[in-house]
Amino acid sequence: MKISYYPGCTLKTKAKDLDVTARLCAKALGVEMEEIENWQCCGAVYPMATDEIATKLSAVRALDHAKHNGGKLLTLCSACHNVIKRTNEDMKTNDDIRFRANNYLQLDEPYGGEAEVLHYLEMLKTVVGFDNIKKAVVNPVKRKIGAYYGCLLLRPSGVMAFDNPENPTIIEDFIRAIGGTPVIYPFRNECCGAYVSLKNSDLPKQKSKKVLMSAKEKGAEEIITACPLCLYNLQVNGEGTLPVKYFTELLAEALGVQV
Amino acid sequence: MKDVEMKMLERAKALLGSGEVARVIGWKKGEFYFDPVPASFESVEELSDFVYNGFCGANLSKYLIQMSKKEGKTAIFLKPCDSYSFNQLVKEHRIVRENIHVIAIECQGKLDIEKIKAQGVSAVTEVEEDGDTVKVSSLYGETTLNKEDILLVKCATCKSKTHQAKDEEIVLHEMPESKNNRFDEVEKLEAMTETERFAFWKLQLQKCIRCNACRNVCPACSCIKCVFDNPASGIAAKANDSEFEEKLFHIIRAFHVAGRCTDCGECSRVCPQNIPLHLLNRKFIKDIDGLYGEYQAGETAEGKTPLTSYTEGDKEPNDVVDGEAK
Amino acid sequence: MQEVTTEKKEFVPNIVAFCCNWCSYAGADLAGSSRLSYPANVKIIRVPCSCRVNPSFILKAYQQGADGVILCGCHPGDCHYVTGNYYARRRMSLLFSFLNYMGIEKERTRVEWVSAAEGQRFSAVMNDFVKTVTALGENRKLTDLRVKEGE
Amino acid sequence: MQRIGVFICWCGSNIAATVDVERVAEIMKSEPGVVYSANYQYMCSENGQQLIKQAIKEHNLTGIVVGACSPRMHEATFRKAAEAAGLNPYMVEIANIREHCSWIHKDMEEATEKAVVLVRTAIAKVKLNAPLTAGESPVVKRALVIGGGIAGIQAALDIADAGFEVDIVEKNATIGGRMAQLDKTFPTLDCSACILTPKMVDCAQHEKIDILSYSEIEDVKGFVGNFSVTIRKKARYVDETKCTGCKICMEKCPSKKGLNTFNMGLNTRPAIHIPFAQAIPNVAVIDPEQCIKLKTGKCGICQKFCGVGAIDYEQKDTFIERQYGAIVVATGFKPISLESFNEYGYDDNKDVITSLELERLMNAAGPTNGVLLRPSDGEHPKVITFIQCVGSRDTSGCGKPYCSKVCCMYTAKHAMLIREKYPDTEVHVFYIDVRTPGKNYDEFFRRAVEQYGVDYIKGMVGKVYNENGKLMVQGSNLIDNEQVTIESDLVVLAAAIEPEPSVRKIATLLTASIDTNNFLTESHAKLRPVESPTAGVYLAGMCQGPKDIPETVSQASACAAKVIGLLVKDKLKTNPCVATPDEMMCNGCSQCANVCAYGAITYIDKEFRLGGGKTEVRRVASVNPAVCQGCGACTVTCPSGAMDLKGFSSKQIMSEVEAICKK
Amino acid sequence: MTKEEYVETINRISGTDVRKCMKCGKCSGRCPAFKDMDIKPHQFVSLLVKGDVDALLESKAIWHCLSCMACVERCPRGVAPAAVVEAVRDTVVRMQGNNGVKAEDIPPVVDELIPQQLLVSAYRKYNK
Repeated sequence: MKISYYPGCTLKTKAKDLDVTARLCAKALGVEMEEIENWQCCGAVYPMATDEIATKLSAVRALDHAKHNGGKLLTLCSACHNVIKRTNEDMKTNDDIRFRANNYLQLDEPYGGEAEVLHYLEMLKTVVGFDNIKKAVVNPVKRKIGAYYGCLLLRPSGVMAFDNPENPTIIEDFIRAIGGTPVIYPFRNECCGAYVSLKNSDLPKQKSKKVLMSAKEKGAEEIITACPLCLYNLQVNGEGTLPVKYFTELLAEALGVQV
Repeated sequence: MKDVEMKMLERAKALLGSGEVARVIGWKKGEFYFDPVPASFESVEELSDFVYNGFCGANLSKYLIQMSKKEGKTAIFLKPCDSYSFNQLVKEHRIVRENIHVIAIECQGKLDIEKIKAQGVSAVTEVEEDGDTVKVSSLYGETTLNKEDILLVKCATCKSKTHQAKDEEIVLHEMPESKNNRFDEVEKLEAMTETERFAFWKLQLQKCIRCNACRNVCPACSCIKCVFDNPASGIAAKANDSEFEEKLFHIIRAFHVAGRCTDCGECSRVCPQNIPLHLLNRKFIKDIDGLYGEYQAGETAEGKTPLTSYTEGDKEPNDVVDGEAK
Repeated sequence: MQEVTTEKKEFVPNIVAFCCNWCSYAGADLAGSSRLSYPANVKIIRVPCSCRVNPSFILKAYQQGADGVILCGCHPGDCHYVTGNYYARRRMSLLFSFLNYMGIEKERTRVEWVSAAEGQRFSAVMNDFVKTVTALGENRKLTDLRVKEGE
Repeated sequence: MQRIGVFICWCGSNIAATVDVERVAEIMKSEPGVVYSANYQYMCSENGQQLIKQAIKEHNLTGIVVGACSPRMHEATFRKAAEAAGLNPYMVEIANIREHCSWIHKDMEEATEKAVVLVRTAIAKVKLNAPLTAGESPVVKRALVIGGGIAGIQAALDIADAGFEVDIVEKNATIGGRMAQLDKTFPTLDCSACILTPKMVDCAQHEKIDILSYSEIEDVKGFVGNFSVTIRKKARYVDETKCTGCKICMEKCPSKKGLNTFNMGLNTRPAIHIPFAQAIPNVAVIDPEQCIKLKTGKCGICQKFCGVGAIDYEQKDTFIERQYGAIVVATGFKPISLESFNEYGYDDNKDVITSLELERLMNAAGPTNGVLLRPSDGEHPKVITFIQCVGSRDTSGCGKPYCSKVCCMYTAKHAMLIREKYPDTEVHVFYIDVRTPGKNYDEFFRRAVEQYGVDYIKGMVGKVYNENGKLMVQGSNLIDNEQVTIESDLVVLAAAIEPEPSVRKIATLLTASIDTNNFLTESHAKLRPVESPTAGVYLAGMCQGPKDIPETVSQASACAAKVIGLLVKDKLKTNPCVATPDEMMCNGCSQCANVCAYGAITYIDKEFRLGGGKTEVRRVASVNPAVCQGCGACTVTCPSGAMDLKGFSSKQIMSEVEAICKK
Repeated sequence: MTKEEYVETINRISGTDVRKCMKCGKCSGRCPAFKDMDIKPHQFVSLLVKGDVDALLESKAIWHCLSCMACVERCPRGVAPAAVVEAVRDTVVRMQGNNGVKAEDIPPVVDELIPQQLLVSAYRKYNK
């Protein structure tokens, strides 16, 4: 099957690994990710102010494209997922934002939140199925792996509806599917502080060390994440406490996909 | 149809002759060939007027309310559609089943004299049904008409050719089921805009002259005293005295028979103003089917009606439109 | 039919609310004791249960010049009389669909379930219903014009 | 000719401030049929009632309308006044110009205009009222108490002491309820079992009390004074009459791994067991989910060892039907599930426990014999942190919007007891507010702080996590504007309480109303706090709202007083507003009986005279006025309009509609 | 803008009802950036209720909030402190010359690993 795919700025540059491995693995699992045409950067951060419209428009454009192309929009970067999913919720439930955004965009047919935003992990779970992944594994990743969710995938849970915000399980289920042993540690859903790293380097350092130490204490041998920003922060500021990888890299390893 | 009539007459004679029944309800000759009238025959002699032909559309079941109270057993000829009304009356304790001998009779759909006249044939003296066509004899000669074109409205969308109650049966030929969907016309109205529907019903109902023929013929309208004649009801009114009254009358009448109306179509058949009253009742039937599951009043003589039952998950009134929830 | 020309006043609908004694009427009382306002053109008739409301009462209200009729009862499952509101629900579902079929504005008639604890909801429901009926305008389709002219 | 009197109440300024009461009274004077109209400051007062009585007599009134507060408030008052003056009490109608008018409208003109319409509507109705006489129904002199906790026990004892038979139906294998699980009780710190178990024994030994343990309510029919209740006695696979409570079966049972629910699952128990040492009845019960014999057919060890032959694997559920005059609901509470509160780590850490679990850990009869040991490793915890308001006062949808009321006090109790028993323990309490209204309650809480040195931290906890074997409790200290992290050994959560879920089914069976939080609704928050709106049903304890033991016991005794007041009567007046068929119009079609929830309608064959000396026998409906509750479902079902409802007749309602619609 | 207008603006663009706050402090109990914030999450709410605009507009915490939504997620009353922080920050950056990220903040040679989204989001969040 084909799914409209929104890569986002970072996946085209610093996080190519994430993009490339994800596409190859999807293909191996029978899903074709069709990059939408002329996508624009989502803005990398969801504007919470109720009067911000212009900064949400690129997300709405991508959503409208998906609406007319299968109805689903696949995301991979946690930040893009957060921005697009929350914007979609606004378009669905906030009359004011919907009216103004449509007024601005002048689409052939107003967009009202019809598309469904699907994260790659959700796609693995609901479209492919972890059981099927398990069957496709040729090279089980027999390591103790800590899942790092961070903040963007989970919160606000009312809108993201991704997983239990305090006790998520989807990445752990994924780790089991590829043959690994998930390590549950308390800081897997704590923010790593990366957003402020341009202004303040201390906080991101402290926070990433805390995350990695917490995982290491519980026995993790490596960390996986879906977020390029977290990956950067944990790698640069984590001082090599543990190796940090994209979850798709491990998926590729398990499926025996050659990158 | 002649053979059926013969057989019916034979049975009526036997039943009356043996004293097995005290009376037989059937049809007798009217002024013309095409207007046979319901009648109660109490002796073999009276049966000389007995008739059963293509114009015997009347539903006889309602006559049982009065007749079955009389001494002795009553035999009645019921067409398939009439048998539904019969069951409904038994269910509502309006008639006593044990006192009645039901003779289920063949029906190939009854004819509408007005429609025949509209085809340019008048002074009909006899008709002979032959599958999809009807040979009509008149004082001016013979014509063959397409049966579909001259059926009574209620027969054109006949709901069933299966008798729901019978003690014996006189069916000599196969009775094919109607291919028409009886809800087509209702759906057509539903598809209109609100304004169009209002205009349609306004036009129809303003023809009403409150002659009460619909009420009098309706087997479900069997109240000893109708609410419209009962001052305690607060809605009693003898005649139309406003545009609203006739709406009130027809809405309430339709509501009172909702879940009980077997869709026998007598109301429309007898309406002198040709108001399609059956479309009111069919709307309720269609909505009930859609909201609460298929239900055909008169299919059995027992059980509750849709309006005297419920489920916890019933749809909310505000959400309901045309038999489904928005 | 005669058009009565009066000074153009803001249309204030006349609304009849049938409230069951146990839940909705008590909910209306609670709205009152909580000082939760709703327009004065809503007038309540107390009935023991929503199942006491005959469709003819609703039609009568329209005939006499009501612009909207709302029927309030206990929430399904909470009926003081166990099952009364279930019957009311079926009757009203069929009646509403039928009125719509006759080309009469469906939104003029409404059913709401309001518990004795839902004073807030009672007020909100009434405010919303008045808004809806005001938007629909005067009830022309179901009013007996004669009744008004007689005044 | 009708002679109607109108009485407009000011209700002090409650009505008069927004409704021009004098004008309303003045306008009513010229209403057709009205011969007297007056206004007064408080119609419900002695003087106001006197005014009504006098007017009835002086003006020969045939009906009266009182424009006042809700009929739910004072209809009975004014009916009584009318009756005292010789007017049939049902010739009184109330126009609700307070709750439905003055209290919700601000504009005087508008409110006055509406009041006029409301009073006119009541006049239109009262003109069609007919004098009614209440019927009578007998009272069964036996009460049912649903729930065998402290509320049910107290109510049952009080009713039984007054000489009436009482049945206690308890769904568990023993009575005692939640209180039996508690260690000490605040604010006196006396041992819970020491004050509860004697009452349990009193119940068991009382000749008027019958305890139906391990039983549930299956069906309820009837009405006040005459309920008919079907009770399901669940199969306990042990003959109650034979079992001596020797516990040999518990020793021998090979299936010992069942969670001990009495100990909040902190330890295990055998498949056949007696819930706790002082259980009443002191009879074993087999958990069919856990019993090897019942699951596989093989075993039967308990039967072999039972000296009195009490074990019966073939036992089935049995049903008992009994009649009662009154019913007390005392179904109690449970702590909420903490699945929406993973930030406190309850699911992931054994040493994060609820307060009720702590009760068992502190209890001498509990899994640790009263020694406070942490569940994970059996060590003495040195630092204990309490978190209050877990799921209480939560409007986010995760918890309950209400205050659970008892947590502040029991947390103070726990903190104090721990400091008393283990002085080397450090105790912290995170709180939002400390709520201690009650006799000696605040003094009790202050002792925890001042005498026992418990550290109260104003602020909420954001996260509890495990680090290096310690529970890190990270939260706010709002007084110092700090974020603190307390390294703890044990974390105790004051989980919100909620009504025992089985109450929903019971409420439905009783047609008792329930609020959005599943608490049973009382008839009046202030004036009828122990009565359900359903006549003959009374509410005791947590099922009605959060409350502590003293309040629960008070409420239970209040229920008992109400029940006794009902049961001493031989007959009850019945509501005369019942359905009646006009036999001349009844078709006997049976539609009405189909919708009657009470089975009040039957059919009879009746002889009617026709003209000319002829008669006719017809089937017509007949309503039992003692059974009819007056809902009116039948009246709408009746196509001929033969069925009508007294007090709410079709004509009356139609006249109200007309009065309102008339512009 | 007058003080009242500021209060109105911040309330409006935050889209949250600060009066629902019951002052439990759970937001600040959870905040991962608590130590770097001169005004704490719960204070953003209480200062807005109080109408102390000066304190809000002068706060440095608006540059330290991680927008991680932990405070929003766990508020028992459905208040969103992070939305108040963002509303204050937006109010500040919309005033001339108040951009939070200046060209000189960006290292002359950008760390070659820095993901695009960090730069984009910084400009989005902190600049007009």
